[in-house]
Amino acid sequence: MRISKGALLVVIAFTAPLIVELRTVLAWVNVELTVLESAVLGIGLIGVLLVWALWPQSQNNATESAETE
Amino acid sequence: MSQTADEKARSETPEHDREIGHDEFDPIGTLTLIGIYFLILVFLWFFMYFVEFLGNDPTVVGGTLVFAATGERLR
Amino acid sequence: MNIHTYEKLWLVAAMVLIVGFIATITYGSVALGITMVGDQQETVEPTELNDERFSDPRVAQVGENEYEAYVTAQMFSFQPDPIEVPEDSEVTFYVTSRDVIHSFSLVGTNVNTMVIPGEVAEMTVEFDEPEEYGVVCNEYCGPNHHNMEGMVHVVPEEEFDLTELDAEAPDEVETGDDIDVTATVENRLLDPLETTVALEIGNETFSEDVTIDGGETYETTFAIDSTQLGEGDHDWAVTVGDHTDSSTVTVVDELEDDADGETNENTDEDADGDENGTEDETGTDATENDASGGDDE
Amino acid sequence: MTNTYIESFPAEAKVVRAAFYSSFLALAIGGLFGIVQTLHRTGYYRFMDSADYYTVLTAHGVLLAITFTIFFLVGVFTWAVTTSLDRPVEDIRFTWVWYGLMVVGTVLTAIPIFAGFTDSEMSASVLFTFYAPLQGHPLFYFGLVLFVVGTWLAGADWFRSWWAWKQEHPDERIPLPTFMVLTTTLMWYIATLGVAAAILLFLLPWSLGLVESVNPLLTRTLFWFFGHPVVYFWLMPAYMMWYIMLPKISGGKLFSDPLARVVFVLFLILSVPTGIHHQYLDPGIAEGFKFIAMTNTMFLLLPSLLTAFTVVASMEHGARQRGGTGYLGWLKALPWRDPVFAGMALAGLMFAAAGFSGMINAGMNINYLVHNTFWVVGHFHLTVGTAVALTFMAVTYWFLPQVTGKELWSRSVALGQVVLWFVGMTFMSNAMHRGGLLGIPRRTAEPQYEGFEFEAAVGSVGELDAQIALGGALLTLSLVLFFANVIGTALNSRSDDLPANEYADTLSGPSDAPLVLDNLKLWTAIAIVLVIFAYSFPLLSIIERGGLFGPELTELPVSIGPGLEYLSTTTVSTVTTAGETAIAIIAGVGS
Repeated sequence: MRISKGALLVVIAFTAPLIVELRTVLAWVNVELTVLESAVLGIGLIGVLLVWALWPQSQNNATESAETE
Repeated sequence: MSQTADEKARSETPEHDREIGHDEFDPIGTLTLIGIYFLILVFLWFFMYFVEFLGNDPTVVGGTLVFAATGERLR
Repeated sequence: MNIHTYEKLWLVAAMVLIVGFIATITYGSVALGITMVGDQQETVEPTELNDERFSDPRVAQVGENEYEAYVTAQMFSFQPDPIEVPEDSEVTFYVTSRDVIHSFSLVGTNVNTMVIPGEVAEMTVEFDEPEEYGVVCNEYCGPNHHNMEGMVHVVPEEEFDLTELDAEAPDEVETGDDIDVTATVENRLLDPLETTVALEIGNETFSEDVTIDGGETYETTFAIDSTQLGEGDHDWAVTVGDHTDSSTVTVVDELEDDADGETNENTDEDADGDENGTEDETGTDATENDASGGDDE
Repeated sequence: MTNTYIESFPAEAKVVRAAFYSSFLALAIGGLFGIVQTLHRTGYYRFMDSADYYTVLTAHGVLLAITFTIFFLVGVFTWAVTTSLDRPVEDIRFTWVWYGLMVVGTVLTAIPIFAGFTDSEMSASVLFTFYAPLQGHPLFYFGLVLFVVGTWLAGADWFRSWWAWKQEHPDERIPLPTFMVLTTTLMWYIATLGVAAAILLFLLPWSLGLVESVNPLLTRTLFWFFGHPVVYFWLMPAYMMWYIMLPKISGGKLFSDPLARVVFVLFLILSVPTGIHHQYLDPGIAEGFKFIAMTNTMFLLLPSLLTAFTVVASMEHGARQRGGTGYLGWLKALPWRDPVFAGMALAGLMFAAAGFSGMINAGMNINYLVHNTFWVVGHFHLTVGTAVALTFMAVTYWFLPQVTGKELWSRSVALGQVVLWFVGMTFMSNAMHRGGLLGIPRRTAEPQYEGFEFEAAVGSVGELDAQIALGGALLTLSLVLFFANVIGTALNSRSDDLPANEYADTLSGPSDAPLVLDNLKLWTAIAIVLVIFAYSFPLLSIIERGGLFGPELTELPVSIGPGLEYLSTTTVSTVTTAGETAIAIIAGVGS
């Protein structure tokens, strides 16, 4: 776990407005997404977040961060 | 979310790592965050006024303020 | 009182933001001429809107490409509906309410005002292209609020006129008498109107070419021999440009001596939507008055 | 040995608890009506007549915007005054009197509103704004008056505590929470003069048939004299929580006590002379007056923007004390698992977004774009519906143990609840804002028209409806979880292991604040002068134009039923049957 469960939940919640409005922003650059596509995109994004959060940190990285502390 | 060295894994943060007094506390993080907010506000304001609002023609025109400023009704 | 440098910085930024907002709005008002609905208009009596503007809500021409639209809002409709104006015109709306607070809002535009009984909202608007705008009431005004809607039609120059047509004829005539069909044509434009007044009755058509000056009313009567039509019901229609007024006349052998005020009028279905609203209002009033008068006698 | 509020102030804890429960009851009914409206408006499920929608809407508005918020507020303020002055109220009987008055006022107001669902001749489907000539039953106005009088007495109670405290501590600075309570109360006193005048001088006599008519623009202006500051009345307890609870829960201290005082003083002097910005599109008010109202409103952004900095800096202080580092990395060190923190932080974030849509609303001519559209509904569901409501729900998780002495039923459910509210509101209010830009009106049962359609640039109106319905469903689920937690906690047994009743320390304390900040008389005087500047000329002009009692009008009680026939004053029998319902409700609240 890179972040606490609570923080993860909140981060996932933060993606909601991004996903909702991403479609509008993309429409300005003429990328039209359907509802389904943006939903899939959203689920994908959340999946990436979960993987990022749950992936065990490499030993190297952990020591590095320990040093900077 | 960027991967910087000081972003470290902490599933459980201890209540108090240290005591930070008034003089040693520089809220640089707050400044960063609120600076971003400021930029968003400025961008959105211009977007709302000049794109959404003025692009939403027709608009009510030809009024007293203009009359006072220019002496004639704008056409 | 010590304030952190960063917070001072933010204080300055916040002030810049606020002043910037006010400056933008002022720019819109002064440079772009965007005007707020204000207090330019005198107050009116909402329950008796009988001044020349609101007794007959309509569009009037006041100058070249300049029009005024007198609009009333009441539960749960707007008058006139639709409001028809030409393209490339400057239209000043005068909107008031007969009962509660409404709004008059052109969907998809910045034309939007509250409509408050006793007050007249004045808004000057420039219309370019022909377009149809929906009008909503966006202030809650009663249980049917959601059904209150209207239209503003911005029509091509050549399709636009401000002709008012009213044709009248008796309901019944006796064989042998003339049927007098009287057509009243009002040209509410400033320019003269060249047109043809045509009456169609039975299989026959009578017509007259006329030129009506701006703001003038022209009245003409067609006298038709009822014998030629024969006994029975005959539909008639008077046409001027796109406007039609029609009804039915019955030719009878002998006229019964009974003037029934109520059946006399309003059998005509108005084909012209433009007139529908105003006609209805005044028409019903008139019949009600007639009816009550008859009761008294 | 814990040191909870209920142990320190057992009698006060009872009142605070009663106020909270009353507030939650209003939240439950109002929330239920919320989902009913959502489904009706979006067309997903319509089980009632569209005319009844407006009765539902009236109840939703009054119960949530007035009852829920203000009952919670009086609870929090009573807690704040007693805790920060460390003294009980002067006379607990008086405290119960104002609480009782507020309950009776609410019930009397609710009776005619709910009668709108029945065949009774009584009704008050006039919405939260009760614009004349729509006319509610006299009981509706009378109840509102009683409710407001109850809040006035509550204010007197807090002032009384402060005066008594001052006798014993003549040279001390007013503790920050009490300072916040007092400035907010003063603002409320000034603001409610408008609605009191509107109701007592015009609407109530008119609904009783004592005067012939009213001036609709005048009563409307008086309503907004009150209607804008009431927004700050809801918001101030939330601000208080952000200032005095959030830093502590973040593990830090309040960044600046003096600036917090400045903020509350600014709210006291600037909240009231801004109401005309709700009337930018009203005929009968000169453009100049509207411009003045706009300038005041824009400067009212200042205290909110200052709050944003101070509150975030206090959170950052906490995060850094907990080991957070970096420009933004410190955000990870915040206690996101704590529902009290997460709820308030998310509420604050939503308020930042609401701030933006509020800036648009405050702009004078840009108001043509959004006035009375769905945008406005989106805006206040972010402010009162999230910044305030979510903060209240989050601090409830801290307050409930304090006033009941019982441990919170479930912290995980609580965390899920606040996050769910955030997500639900994101969907709902986002779609509302966008719908508003398409011109979709607010306050309508069926935003579908025969002659035209709303055109969306991206997506479609149907998708917006779907977002709103989804958001509404999530919000309802969130409410269910909230009530489960409240009830679960109430059923818990007493616990000895609860946090003490404390609020945040300050980094820069009250001694840094200039003494003049505590001069309440001065600020009140300035506030009154500003109100006179902003309002006397518009009011005089309105009266001069339309007369004090306005033109001849047809009263229009909005009877919800087949017709719109004029229904005059109601019979005694309906009052008594409704009265029985009222007693049942009071009994329910009191228990």
